[in-house]
Amino acid sequence: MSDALPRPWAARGAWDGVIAAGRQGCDRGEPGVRVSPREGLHLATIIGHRARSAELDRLLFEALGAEPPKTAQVARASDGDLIWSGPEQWLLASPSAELMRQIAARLAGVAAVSDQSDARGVLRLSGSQVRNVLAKGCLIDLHPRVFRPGDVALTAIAHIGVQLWQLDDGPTYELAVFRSMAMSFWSWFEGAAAEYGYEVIAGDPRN
Amino acid sequence: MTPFVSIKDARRAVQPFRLATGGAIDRSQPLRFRFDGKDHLGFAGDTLASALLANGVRFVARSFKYHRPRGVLSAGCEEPNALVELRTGARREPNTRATIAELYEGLEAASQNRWPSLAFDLLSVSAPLSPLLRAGFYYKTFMWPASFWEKLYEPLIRRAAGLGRAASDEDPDHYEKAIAFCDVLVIGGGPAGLSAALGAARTGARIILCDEDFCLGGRLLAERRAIDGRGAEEWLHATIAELESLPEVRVMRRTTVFGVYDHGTFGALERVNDHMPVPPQHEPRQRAWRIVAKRAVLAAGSTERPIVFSGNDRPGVMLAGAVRTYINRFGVAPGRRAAIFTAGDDGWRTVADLARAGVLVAAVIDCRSDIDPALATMARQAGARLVAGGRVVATHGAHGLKAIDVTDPSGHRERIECDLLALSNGWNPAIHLTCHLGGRPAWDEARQAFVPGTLPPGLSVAGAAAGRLSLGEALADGARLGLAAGSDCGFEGAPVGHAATDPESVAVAPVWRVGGSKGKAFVDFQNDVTDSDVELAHREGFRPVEHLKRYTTLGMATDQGKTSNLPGLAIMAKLTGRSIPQVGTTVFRPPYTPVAIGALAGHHRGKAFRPTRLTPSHAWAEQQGAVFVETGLWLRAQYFPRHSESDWLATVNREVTTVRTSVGVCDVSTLGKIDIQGGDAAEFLDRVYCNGWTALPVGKARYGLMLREDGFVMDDGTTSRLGDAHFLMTTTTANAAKVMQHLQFCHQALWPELDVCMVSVSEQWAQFAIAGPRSREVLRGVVDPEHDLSHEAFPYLAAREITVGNGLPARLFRISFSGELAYELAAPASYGDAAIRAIMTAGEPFGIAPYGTEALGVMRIEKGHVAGNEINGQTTARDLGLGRMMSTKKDFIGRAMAARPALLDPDRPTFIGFKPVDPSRRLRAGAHFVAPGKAASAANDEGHMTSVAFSPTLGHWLGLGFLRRGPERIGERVRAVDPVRDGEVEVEICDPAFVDPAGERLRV
Amino acid sequence: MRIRCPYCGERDVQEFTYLGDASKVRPEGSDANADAMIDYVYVRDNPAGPHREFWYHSAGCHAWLVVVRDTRTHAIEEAEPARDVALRRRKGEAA
Amino acid sequence: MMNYSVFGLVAHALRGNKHWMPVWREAEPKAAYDIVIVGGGGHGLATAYYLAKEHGLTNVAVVEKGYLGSGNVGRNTTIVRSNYLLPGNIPFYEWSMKLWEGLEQDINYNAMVSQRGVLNLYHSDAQRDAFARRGNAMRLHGVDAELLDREQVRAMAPFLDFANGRFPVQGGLLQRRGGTVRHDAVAWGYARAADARGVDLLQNCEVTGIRTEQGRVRGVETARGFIRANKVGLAVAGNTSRLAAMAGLRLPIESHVLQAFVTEGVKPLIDTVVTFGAGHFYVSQSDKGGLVFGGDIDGYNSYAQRGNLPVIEDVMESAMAIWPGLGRLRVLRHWGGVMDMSMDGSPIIDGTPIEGLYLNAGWCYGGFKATPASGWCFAHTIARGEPHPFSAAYRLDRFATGHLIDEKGVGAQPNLH
Ligand SMILES: Cc1cc2nc3c(=O)[nH]c(=O)nc-3n(C[C@H](O)[C@H](O)[C@H](O)COP(=O)(O)OP(=O)(O)OC[C@H]3O[C@@H](n4cnc5c(N)ncnc54)[C@H](O)[C@@H]3O)c2cc1C
Ligand SMILES: NC(=O)c1ccc[n+]([C@@H]2O[C@H](COP(=O)([O-])OP(=O)(O)OC[C@H]3O[C@@H](n4cnc5c(N)ncnc54)[C@H](O)[C@@H]3O)[C@@H](O)[C@H]2O)c1
Ligand SMILES: Cc1cc2nc3c(=O)[nH]c(=O)nc-3n(C[C@H](O)[C@H](O)[C@H](O)COP(=O)(O)O)c2cc1C
Ligand SMILES: [Zn+2]
Repeated sequence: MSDALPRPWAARGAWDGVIAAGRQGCDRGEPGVRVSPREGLHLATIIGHRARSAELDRLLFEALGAEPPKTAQVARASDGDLIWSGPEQWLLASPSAELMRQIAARLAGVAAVSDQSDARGVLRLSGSQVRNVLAKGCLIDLHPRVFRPGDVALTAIAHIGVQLWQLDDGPTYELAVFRSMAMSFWSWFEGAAAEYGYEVIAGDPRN
Repeated sequence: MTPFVSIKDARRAVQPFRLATGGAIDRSQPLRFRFDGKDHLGFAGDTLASALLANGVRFVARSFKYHRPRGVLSAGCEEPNALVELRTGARREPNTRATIAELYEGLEAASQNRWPSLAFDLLSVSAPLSPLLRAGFYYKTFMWPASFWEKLYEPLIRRAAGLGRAASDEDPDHYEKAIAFCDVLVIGGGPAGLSAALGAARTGARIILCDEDFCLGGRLLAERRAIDGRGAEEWLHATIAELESLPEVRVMRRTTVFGVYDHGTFGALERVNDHMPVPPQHEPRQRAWRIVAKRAVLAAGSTERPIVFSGNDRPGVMLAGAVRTYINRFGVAPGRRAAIFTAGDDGWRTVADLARAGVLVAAVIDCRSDIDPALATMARQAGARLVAGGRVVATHGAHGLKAIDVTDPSGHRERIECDLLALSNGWNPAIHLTCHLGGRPAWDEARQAFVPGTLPPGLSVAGAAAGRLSLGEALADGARLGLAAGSDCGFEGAPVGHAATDPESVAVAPVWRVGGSKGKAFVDFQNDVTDSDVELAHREGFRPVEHLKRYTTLGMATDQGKTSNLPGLAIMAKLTGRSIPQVGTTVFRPPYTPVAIGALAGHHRGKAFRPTRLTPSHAWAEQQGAVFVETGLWLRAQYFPRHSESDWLATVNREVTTVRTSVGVCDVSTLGKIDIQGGDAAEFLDRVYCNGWTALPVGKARYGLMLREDGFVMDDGTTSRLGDAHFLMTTTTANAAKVMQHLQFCHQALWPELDVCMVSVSEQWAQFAIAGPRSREVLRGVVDPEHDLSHEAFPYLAAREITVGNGLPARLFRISFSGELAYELAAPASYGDAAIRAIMTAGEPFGIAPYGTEALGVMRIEKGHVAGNEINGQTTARDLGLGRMMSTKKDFIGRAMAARPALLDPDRPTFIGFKPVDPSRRLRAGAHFVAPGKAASAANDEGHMTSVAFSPTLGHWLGLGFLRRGPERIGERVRAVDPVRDGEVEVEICDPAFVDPAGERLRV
Repeated sequence: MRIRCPYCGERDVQEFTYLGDASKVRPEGSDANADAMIDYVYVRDNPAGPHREFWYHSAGCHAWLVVVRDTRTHAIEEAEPARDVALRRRKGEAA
Repeated sequence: MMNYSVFGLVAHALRGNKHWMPVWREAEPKAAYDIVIVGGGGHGLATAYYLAKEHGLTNVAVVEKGYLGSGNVGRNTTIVRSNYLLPGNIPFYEWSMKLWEGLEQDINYNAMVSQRGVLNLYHSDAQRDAFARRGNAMRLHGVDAELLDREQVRAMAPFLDFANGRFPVQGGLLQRRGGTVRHDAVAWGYARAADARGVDLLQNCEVTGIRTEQGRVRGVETARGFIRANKVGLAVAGNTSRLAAMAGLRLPIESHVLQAFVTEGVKPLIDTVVTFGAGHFYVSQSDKGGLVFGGDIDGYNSYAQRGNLPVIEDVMESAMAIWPGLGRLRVLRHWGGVMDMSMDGSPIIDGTPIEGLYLNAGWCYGGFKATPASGWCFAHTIARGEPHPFSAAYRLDRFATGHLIDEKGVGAQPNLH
């Protein structure tokens, strides 16, 4: 937790000891995929109740300047994203621990907020071959006509549950994997991306 | 392996049957290959079959049952004869069709199903014996004496059967699965498929075009045709170029669409690197595709039909279309002196092509008596004898064709010398995929073939596959149906213009069987099914087509009867005086051509078979040299051995003793954790658990028992109340997902009106059990100072949110599986590693020991807690001795069914403890209980042992289990019999809480 | 097989978990006598034709769906959230 | 009936195989029979045979909607075993095993009963304990069972993945008397033997209705007309619910599809039956050389005799997981069958509320091995109007009383059995 006060207790990120920086797989030409782990991201599940959804929308709008999307979309706000995670359910992602605390407090009684900051490992994927790599495990259609920036999908890759959303037309995706399965996910990814070559860029592109 | 001749010498090597010019092969790229130990030379663009033929090798295999010499019949995936073992060692692939195996430098192949050698095969059945081996012979004998079947007859049959030898080692190559989506899938890249793809592509729809061949073009590669007045190859190049230039078109060569599945899902196999000696680094050998399409156009073409006559399986007898393929596509003359046996005009194409290739055409035998004069002239010009209304009745040549016997309508019989006989009997549309969803084909009397009948939703059929056999029809169909498919998906485009083609005739009057001579006439070449086998099936009443198939094995070989099914049906039709459609076809099933198991498994083999879940303290545990064990998907520390320790038991004993006398720590993060919030959360728990929850105060935990609707126990665990409307449920490791799914069902489908929501937080929290008399002191050094941990402030079953490591949010539960003073500390998973290190440091003064699943199990058995071995889905709350937990004041899932008489039967085996009467004896789980003095028989079976452990605390083995009326029998003795391990131990029935039954240690 | 999740869109059947007959209504309170319960838990129409059935989008949004699917052809007529079906039934009971 | 023997075979061969007789008559339906068995699968045909042989009842017809053996008997993976856990099951399946052992001599037909052994692998201590419990239960019933450790399994099946398995093989439960039987030959052999004793086999004779009067069965409407019968026995496997509905009955049964696979024929690779304990996969090799294997059911109600890719891929993954040498072996064909999955995973052999109507169903994916005993016990139940001791537990009312026979302990969810 990057912005928390110094502690004797050191955090161990979901990708620590799993991903090593550098170029892997086929080494001819540009790497087909660029990968960067998103460290220090705070996550929380927000589950609303139909009866109180209007109120929830308002509170979240006040807090983030964005309303929770009602369909499989990401609402991107200045200091946090609201990622649709199912009916009446969102994943709030933000680098700011403070924001998370505020929102949890504000939503008390209106929606259920559960911290998931440590439950997922998030990767950012980009590059010319990223769709071809994902096609080797992800059962959904990522063609630009079908899946666009801001779209979200909950699905599975190689028997591992993932949540995936697109950032831009690059294309760039972000992908959240259950922490305990990060190692297995990566072993699938290495196999799938090897033929195009991939490069792991350490450190978070955002901060 | 002996090295190949140098490429320089190789270049000089002659390929005696290779034509000087022509063909889609690259003569500048010679490739060396080896067949049965002999080196040969071919060219890039060859198949193994075309290269063998170019080198004059035409005897390439032995047949399945009679071990007869066999050659190359076809030039495609329908090949029944030319099956070889391709590659060697761990990459050996048996039954590989030489006709579609792409040649590559250094290819090695061997003939199969012969011993010791192809030419000299001791297994080849000599004529007099073969009548014994008629269809179904094995059903009629080998019955006496009974034991001889497994010992003698069956092993013989098994050794003789089977074709090639599978590799015995692990497959060294890797495979992939992938998924692709499109608007229109076009299956087949011949003229129909190409123009369908073009028609659809021009609408802007997303297109996938698959062809199993490594070149697009289909029959156009095999015939000399003209489109719009120019050579067809020009049209080919232009069309392929345009398709490949379009952004939304994906052309997939070497890709067979092998199956049609529900809702527009297709299975396809891409042979990514089978044309390479070994796959390049980082690349798979093959890729199995799941293709999802809104519309599909099947343009799979057609398969030529042989004729059934005596000796029709001799090397040198070949389908006419294949002959033309070898000449026109591969620049190979399949013989020097040819005869043509045809039932239609298409066969005549062969005459011209052979003549041009400089092959002498000895004769054309046309089954039809009145022949178009134009054809007659053609024969004359080629210097070929024309036998109108003739039949081929026999063939000669030991290992290959030397001559044929021909009769004319007058019955006059004569011998004609030839080393190649081209068969043309019309073509069968490749309708297989139209039937994969249960569709049945329709008979087309005019074309004398089965054509597509009921189609899978969204699939249309173009060209030869639809029975529209001419090039003109193929091009027109494709253009029309491609466009239609595109617009069905909401795209518009200009139609592909009409293309004019040179004239061609598809007229045919098929001849299914030429009778009247003795030797074997083969219907199914690969399974050695002859016309008289069909007769036998008929005679014995196996007349329904499916009985015919199963009794004779007709169409059950690797080619699935692509060339043999129809002749078989036709013969049966004649025998039963019915029409072919009345006889009907057997069921077409996937795959269209055989698919490697490895490809369909893809990445998921070895350790990657299923994901592995690692606990937050895994890295630390590895450093401690922990031994890990698979528990479901999780990998957990089983125990933490020390060098001094002789075996695992010593280690586990130490771990247990340390906990009981001081303190230990165990990672229990694998437990399912479900965050349950909402105004009705307590009410919800009341309905899903059999015990009550509304009265549970905030800050307290309680043991809960969950039943299935059928009244049996589903799961258990402690659930804590963190707030008025906030609970944290824990489930067993094994049932975490199942319970979540169940709760979601109860909420969404049964009681949506309840104000409750739930989410899994299993991955969020690292959880550690800190157990033992000194656990409080250890925690003192871990939990932030402001939290009072005294017994009074933090009593048994307290559950609170606290902080650790200076303000880090955490949770502390005073619960105990071990029966000692114990806590479970939950910290955010990222800090699991820090937590275990902090706990170990704080525990050092007390000699804290990390313990694994073994010690955990021992201690729960010492305490008589039930776990997975007891909650196995077959036990009720009463069986587990937990009947009292079932509330009588409320309704809950499982209440009604748990009240059924058989579930209340006092005689049901009930949970209880056991100890060996002789303390030195070991107990084993799985043993059954029999009363002393009674025979160890089912009648006296009173229950069984579910869990056992050696208790270092008590110094002997303990057991838990289910025994009829167990709790009433404490103090009694029974025998624990274990015949599968030749064991028997006398045990005393006792209270399952072996250690601290009163539970005093918990409350200090 | 492909199932159109009302929330996630059309997905491969591999993402779903099957439970079975959704025409059944759990007997509650006074209706929950033994016979009614036995019928609910064990007895099935098991039709050859359209079948109302529960599917759980386990690898997706965790919604329980009621799907109408023909057991002879696997053709799917409709799929809607089980929650909506249950709420409708509740309203029906209320009215 | 012409007797089959090696001598006959030679004699016929010498006479050009021209004199073989039809295996069974092509009988025309009579207006009435004492007993009509619906379903010309293994169970229906075996029932007819034992009615004739054991009870002297020969005025019997077997009515089959398609061709004899067109159902699951003709599409199963041919594994026979009696390695069951629960008292209600073991004696029944062991009796079936005993009947298999004498079958060929009994019906004078080589069904290729091959007791090559059935080896169930275990991959954890808990699984070992469960297998020990099962093996011991078998032994207490006088059934053969051996608990093997890892090395004993390696000796039997060295090709399994002992090195790199995700779920390492720790051992197995072996029943040597288990094995395989040639599926089609079972149907044909019983049909031929029943026909020889006077039973009419009526193919292409779909039952479209069951006629009852005052709670008593009167006969069946069929594609070949109405057939009167004093007693009607249903042995229609996956179609049980449809037939029961014709008589107004609803049953604790769901119809599910199970797929099976066969590879190209190869020289002998494996001479026992092996089943994977940490995934869904079982495999044996047919005498023709193909590996015959299968896995889990597709898991949704279906009357279509075909399945889908997720299960196909799951089966192949499991195959590679225990036997990585299979990678290059090719699947030649895959198909499906519709199974009668009961709510506790165990069968029903019983009367029904309708007098004269008898039920034989709920075989799930395990009824092929049961064929002889099922026929034996069903024949007894129909002839005597009371259950046979071996099938005494297979009552229809057990779901109400709670006397369930749930070998897997998964409860009332057929797709998990
Ligand atoms: C893929 C697969 C693999 C299997 N593997 C094994 C295994 O390894 N070991 C094992 O023990 N078991 C196995 N089984 C189960 C076993 O095959 C069945 O339980 C058993 O065959 C069912 O009994 P049966 O033979 O009488 O059924 P069937 O052969 O299905 O007989 C039922 C007959 O009733 C007919 N019928 C249906 N409706 C009507 C009607 N209205 N009128 C007239 N006739 C009708 C059908 O056409 C069918 O012929 C497997 C099943 C499948 C599908
Ligand atoms: N004159 C006659 O009697 C006669 C008879 C038959 C065919 N023909 C000729 O055949 C051609 C018909 O054209 P067409 O395009 O309909 O058929 P085609 O045979 O030319 O092309 C079919 C293509 O489909 C591919 N294919 C088949 N099954 C496949 C699968 N499952 N997956 C992937 N690819 C698969 C084949 O590799 C082939 O390239 C015309 O040139 C016509 O002249 C003529
Ligand atoms: C044990 C067994 C072995 C089989 N072996 C083969 C085989 O070698 N070749 C083949 O084509 N089919 C084989 N089959 C499958 C049948 O061809 C057929 O698909 C199956 O009996 C189902 O019938 P259906 O496909 O007509 O519906 C086998 C089936 C079984 C049960
Ligand atoms: Zn969904």
